[in-house]
Amino acid sequence: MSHFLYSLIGLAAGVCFILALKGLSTPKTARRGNIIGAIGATIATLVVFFYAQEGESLPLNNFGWIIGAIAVGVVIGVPAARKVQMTQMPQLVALFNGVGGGAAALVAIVEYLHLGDTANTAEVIATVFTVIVGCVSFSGSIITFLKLQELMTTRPVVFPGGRFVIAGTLAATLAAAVWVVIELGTNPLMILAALSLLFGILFVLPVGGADVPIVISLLNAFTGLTVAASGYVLDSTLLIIAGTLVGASGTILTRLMAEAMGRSLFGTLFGAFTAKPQEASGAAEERPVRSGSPDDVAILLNYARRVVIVPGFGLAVAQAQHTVRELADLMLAKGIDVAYGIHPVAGRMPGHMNVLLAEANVPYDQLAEMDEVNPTFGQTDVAIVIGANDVVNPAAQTTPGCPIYGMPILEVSNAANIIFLKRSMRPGFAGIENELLYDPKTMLLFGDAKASLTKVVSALKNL
Amino acid sequence: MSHFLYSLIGLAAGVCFILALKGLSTPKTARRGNIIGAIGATIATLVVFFYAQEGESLPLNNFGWIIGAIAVGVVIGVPAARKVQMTQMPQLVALFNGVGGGAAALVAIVEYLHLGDTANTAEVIATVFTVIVGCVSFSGSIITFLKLQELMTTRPVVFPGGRFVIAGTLAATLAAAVWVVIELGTNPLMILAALSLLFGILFVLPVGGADVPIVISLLNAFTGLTVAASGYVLDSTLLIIAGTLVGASGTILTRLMAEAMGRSLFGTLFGAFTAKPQEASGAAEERPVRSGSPDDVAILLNYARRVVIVPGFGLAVAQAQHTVRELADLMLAKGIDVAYGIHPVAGRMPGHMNVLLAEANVPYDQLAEMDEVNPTFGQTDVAIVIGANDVVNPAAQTTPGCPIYGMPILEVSNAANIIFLKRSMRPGFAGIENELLYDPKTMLLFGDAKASLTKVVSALKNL
Amino acid sequence: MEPIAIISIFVLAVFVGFEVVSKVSSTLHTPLMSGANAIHGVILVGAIIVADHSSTNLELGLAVAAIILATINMVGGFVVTDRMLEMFKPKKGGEKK
Amino acid sequence: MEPIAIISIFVLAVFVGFEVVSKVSSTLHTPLMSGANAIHGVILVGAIIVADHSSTNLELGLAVAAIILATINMVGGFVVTDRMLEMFKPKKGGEKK
Ligand SMILES: NC(=O)c1ccc[n+]([C@@H]2O[C@H](COP(=O)([O-])OP(=O)(O)OC[C@H]3O[C@@H](n4cnc5c(N)ncnc54)[C@H](OP(=O)(O)O)[C@@H]3O)[C@@H](O)[C@H]2O)c1
Ligand SMILES: NC(=O)c1ccc[n+]([C@@H]2O[C@H](COP(=O)([O-])OP(=O)(O)OC[C@H]3O[C@@H](n4cnc5c(N)ncnc54)[C@H](OP(=O)(O)O)[C@@H]3O)[C@@H](O)[C@H]2O)c1
Repeated sequence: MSHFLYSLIGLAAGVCFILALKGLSTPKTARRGNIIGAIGATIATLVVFFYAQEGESLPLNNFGWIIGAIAVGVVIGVPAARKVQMTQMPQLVALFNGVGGGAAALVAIVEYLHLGDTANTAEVIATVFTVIVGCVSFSGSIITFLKLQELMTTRPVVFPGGRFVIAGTLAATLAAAVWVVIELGTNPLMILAALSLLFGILFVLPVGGADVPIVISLLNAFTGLTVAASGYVLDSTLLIIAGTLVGASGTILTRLMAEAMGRSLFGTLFGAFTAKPQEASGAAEERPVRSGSPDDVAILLNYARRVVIVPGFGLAVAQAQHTVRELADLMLAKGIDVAYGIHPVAGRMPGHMNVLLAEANVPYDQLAEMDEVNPTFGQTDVAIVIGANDVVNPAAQTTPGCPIYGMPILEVSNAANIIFLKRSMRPGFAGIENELLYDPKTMLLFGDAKASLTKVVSALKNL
Repeated sequence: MSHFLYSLIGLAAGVCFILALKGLSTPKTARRGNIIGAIGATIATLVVFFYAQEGESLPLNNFGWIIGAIAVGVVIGVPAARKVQMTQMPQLVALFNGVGGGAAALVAIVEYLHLGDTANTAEVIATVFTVIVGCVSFSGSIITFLKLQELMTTRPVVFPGGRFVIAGTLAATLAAAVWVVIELGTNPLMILAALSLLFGILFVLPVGGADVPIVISLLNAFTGLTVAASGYVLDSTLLIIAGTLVGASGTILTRLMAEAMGRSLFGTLFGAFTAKPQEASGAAEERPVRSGSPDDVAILLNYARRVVIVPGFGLAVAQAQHTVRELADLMLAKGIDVAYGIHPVAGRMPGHMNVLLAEANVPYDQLAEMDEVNPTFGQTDVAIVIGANDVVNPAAQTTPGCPIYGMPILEVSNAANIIFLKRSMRPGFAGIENELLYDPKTMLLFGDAKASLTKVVSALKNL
Repeated sequence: MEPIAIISIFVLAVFVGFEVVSKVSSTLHTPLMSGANAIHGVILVGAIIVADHSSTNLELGLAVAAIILATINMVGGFVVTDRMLEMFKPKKGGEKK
Repeated sequence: MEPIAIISIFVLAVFVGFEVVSKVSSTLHTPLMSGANAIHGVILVGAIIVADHSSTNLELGLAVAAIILATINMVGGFVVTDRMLEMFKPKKGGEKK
């Protein structure tokens, strides 16, 4: 196959990726788009086996190893993708992103070893970039995975002098990068890789659990750029296009996400260093709250005409999505008008609630976006807030300077009654008191969301 | 200046053009976008003077001629652009597009003469493409200009055997193209250019006046592609990017326009050949219509609470936009609620009405898009249709098979009274009878729109 | 430039053009058309380059004609678009006619 | 490929990426993220190329590791995105849980 034809097929694969992203922008075309992307990736992979580089012949060297490695990858990747629970999606995306970054770094290292002294400076710089960013993406993603899977604390990990250690590591990494560019050689490169891995860890450690999705998205964009850089070194238009696409779309997504949370990207990444330590807020106050029993909740629901369910992070934690569906169906059977109010950043990942509720087979027409549902709270008898907190916190509108100030919220306070299902009086991720919990029209049902919901369902059945 | 820097600046200019198109997509950013585009074009032009090609030195050869020619272009272009009336915009765009196409063809011809036998086949093919399309664009645009300026008939020009003449010319053009590619040489190229010019004329002649804007948009896209092809021959990334951008966006615009008119592109271009000759429709019928005097109209308006003005093609012809504004102001002063209902293809060019009314300083908030205004006709006392016809013709909804079937219309028939200002009972561009003219609640005020409006205004003042 | 690079640039520019223009409101179709029209006036750059190349009088004559036409297209296009867009600027009350 | 070609491709691809993704509804942010993630799995192509180049055991070992990782990224990414999107298909009544 000529180099031209080979590149042309690569370009076609790149176009498939563009179409994939285009398709993914609306639910109607999303699945088809993803399949087009997968076809593009398949074609791109197959065609490599039919193209011999100058002075070489087919089949590829190490053909057996290559096929074997792909087989291993498939055997690991497919079951992981098939079995993962939807609540664990952020972790899985983090992990996949990490291995992608790792792969890019490895490719750059091997190509560097292979080129030896024949590499020109631009290629070396691209290699160094790929190694740094790929390694950061790899180790950073592993840490985000550990946090999200709760194999380690989800709190920001800050230790005394932490910021100096991070700055030091960064400086050392950059120094190593310069060293590689000037001196060349395998050892400097390995040291650079090690430093980058370390920096990735240190960089993600201070980020709080709920900010982690933003970091994943950012690392995703970074990995895209490393792929583009590899494309430069390997002279592959496809890799350049695909990598840049991911880089650009990842950047936009990261920004959209940060905006929807009313936060700046900088604050997300370095907030732990600049924030004043949050006092265990409100605990000292001990104001009275109205807590209720599952039966109280069931009665309230039973006599409502319209109920809006507001699911949040805690619903995902409790994996209560199926039980919520059960409750909604029961209310619908009783002739109660039920809608879900979905906040764009409820859950652990943007749009996560939509995925979770889609999994629980909640019909489309019951899901309402924030802008749709907000004007209807005035006609709502009961708003039942399940494992959500920040996304309904009026402080976002009333308390300038609080961490979520300016974030649009679901205005449940306009409903006649509010029910909160949560385990304690602890605040949500943003760590700020929610006045709504003390509102006279609020009833609290303490306990794990799934357990509480199960009780409410059976109470409601018996009414 | 190095070739790399030169190309990089060209790329920056290309980015300016992208930003220009992006900006032009919403009124808020449109003007800034256009200015960015102009800056990009200026930079791109200036930088050519500072880049010497290999083996040459600065200043450019023929420097004086170049500067002089630019000066001439400015002296012709700027006053034309400044003085043109907004109603003549389609003509001007056609003319500008034509000269652009002509320039591209000339550039290709000169480069061909210059390269002589050193041109490779791909370059020759690109040259041939540019010459053909550039010449078609040039002569076709001139014809559209003549039609729009009414220097020739706006009716489709069809002569017996016309389609065979066109097909023959096309075949000859293609044959000449093959000849140029195989034989090379100046004479074949000149013959090719001549044939292409002829084809451009024959291609546009059968298109009806009102379809001409679609043809202009199409030729605009074509010219873009010739610029891209020149970019290939001249090794200029900027020309490739700019030309392709225009080609792609022109194609989309052409499609949007054809869609808004409920027509297929094919039907627009070749409709004159396939259409059955339209009988001078309805003239034979002589059904009764209710025609009124300016005083009748003024009285109707005087006692209305809500009036919707529907301007169309005829308003542009009569240049009555300022008089319309006067009428609207007068009604507003009398406490009447006035809105303009703007159909997307009213006028001679898509969005033309918006430009015309913007020129007459009609405030934004009185302009309503079709989708906005349609639901309000039920509460409208008088719909006053000024030089419009097809865009309010209910046949688009009721008569399958008629040329405008499926085109969305302004549903003035829901208003309590309808007034038509037109000169005769002749149908609109689509050539089909408008039942609405015979509706009992319709009143017709015959005469030139501007004259009629002036009379209505003075009648209304005297009430 | 290599053919594959040119094709890639072409394909990507097609996508950019499609994406950027496909969601435009019909209000601005006329200025958009004349704005896009102005952009292809950069063929002026090409015309200048070939005028520099020109060695015969025929070549130079044609190149000079090309420069004139391209300048009219480019300068006129941007000016007329600006004129139109100026009228679209938000006006309060629209008092002074 | 020439640097200017690469830069042009890069710049245009940035615009395509921005334009395509910037108007996405937040409903699909999760699948979009995992879909974009899957796309950068095409680094697999690069991994295969360097595995072909590899002359030492070290190189081959690293390349094989890269292939495994890239395959997990690519195949897993597309599969999991498809799984998510399957759930978004319009369902009437949503009867069978
Ligand atoms: N979606 C995204 O893309 C994204 C990304 C990054 C960050 N964020 C942030 O995440 C937050 C999301 O808001 P949110 O309202 O969904 O969550 P939230 O404000 O963090 O509140 C979650 C609530 O769920 C409760 N909860 C936790 N586990 C529970 C369980 N097993 N059963 C019952 N309740 C449980 C917690 O209270 P108890 O501990 O008292 O039970 C907590 O109040 C926002 O601040 C947002 O900015 C979102
Ligand atoms: N805007 C675009 O982009 C575009 C592009 C291409 C085609 N078109 C087509 O153009 C048509 C536009 O619809 P339209 O309703 O605006 O126009 P129309 O259907 O062509 O009707 C124009 C009416 O204006 C009247 N008229 C002409 N000159 C007049 C004058 N001086 N004073 C008073 N009345 C005058 C004519 O009737 P009399 O002769 O009896 O006076 C005619 O009925 C549609 O069919 C559309 O598809 C539009």
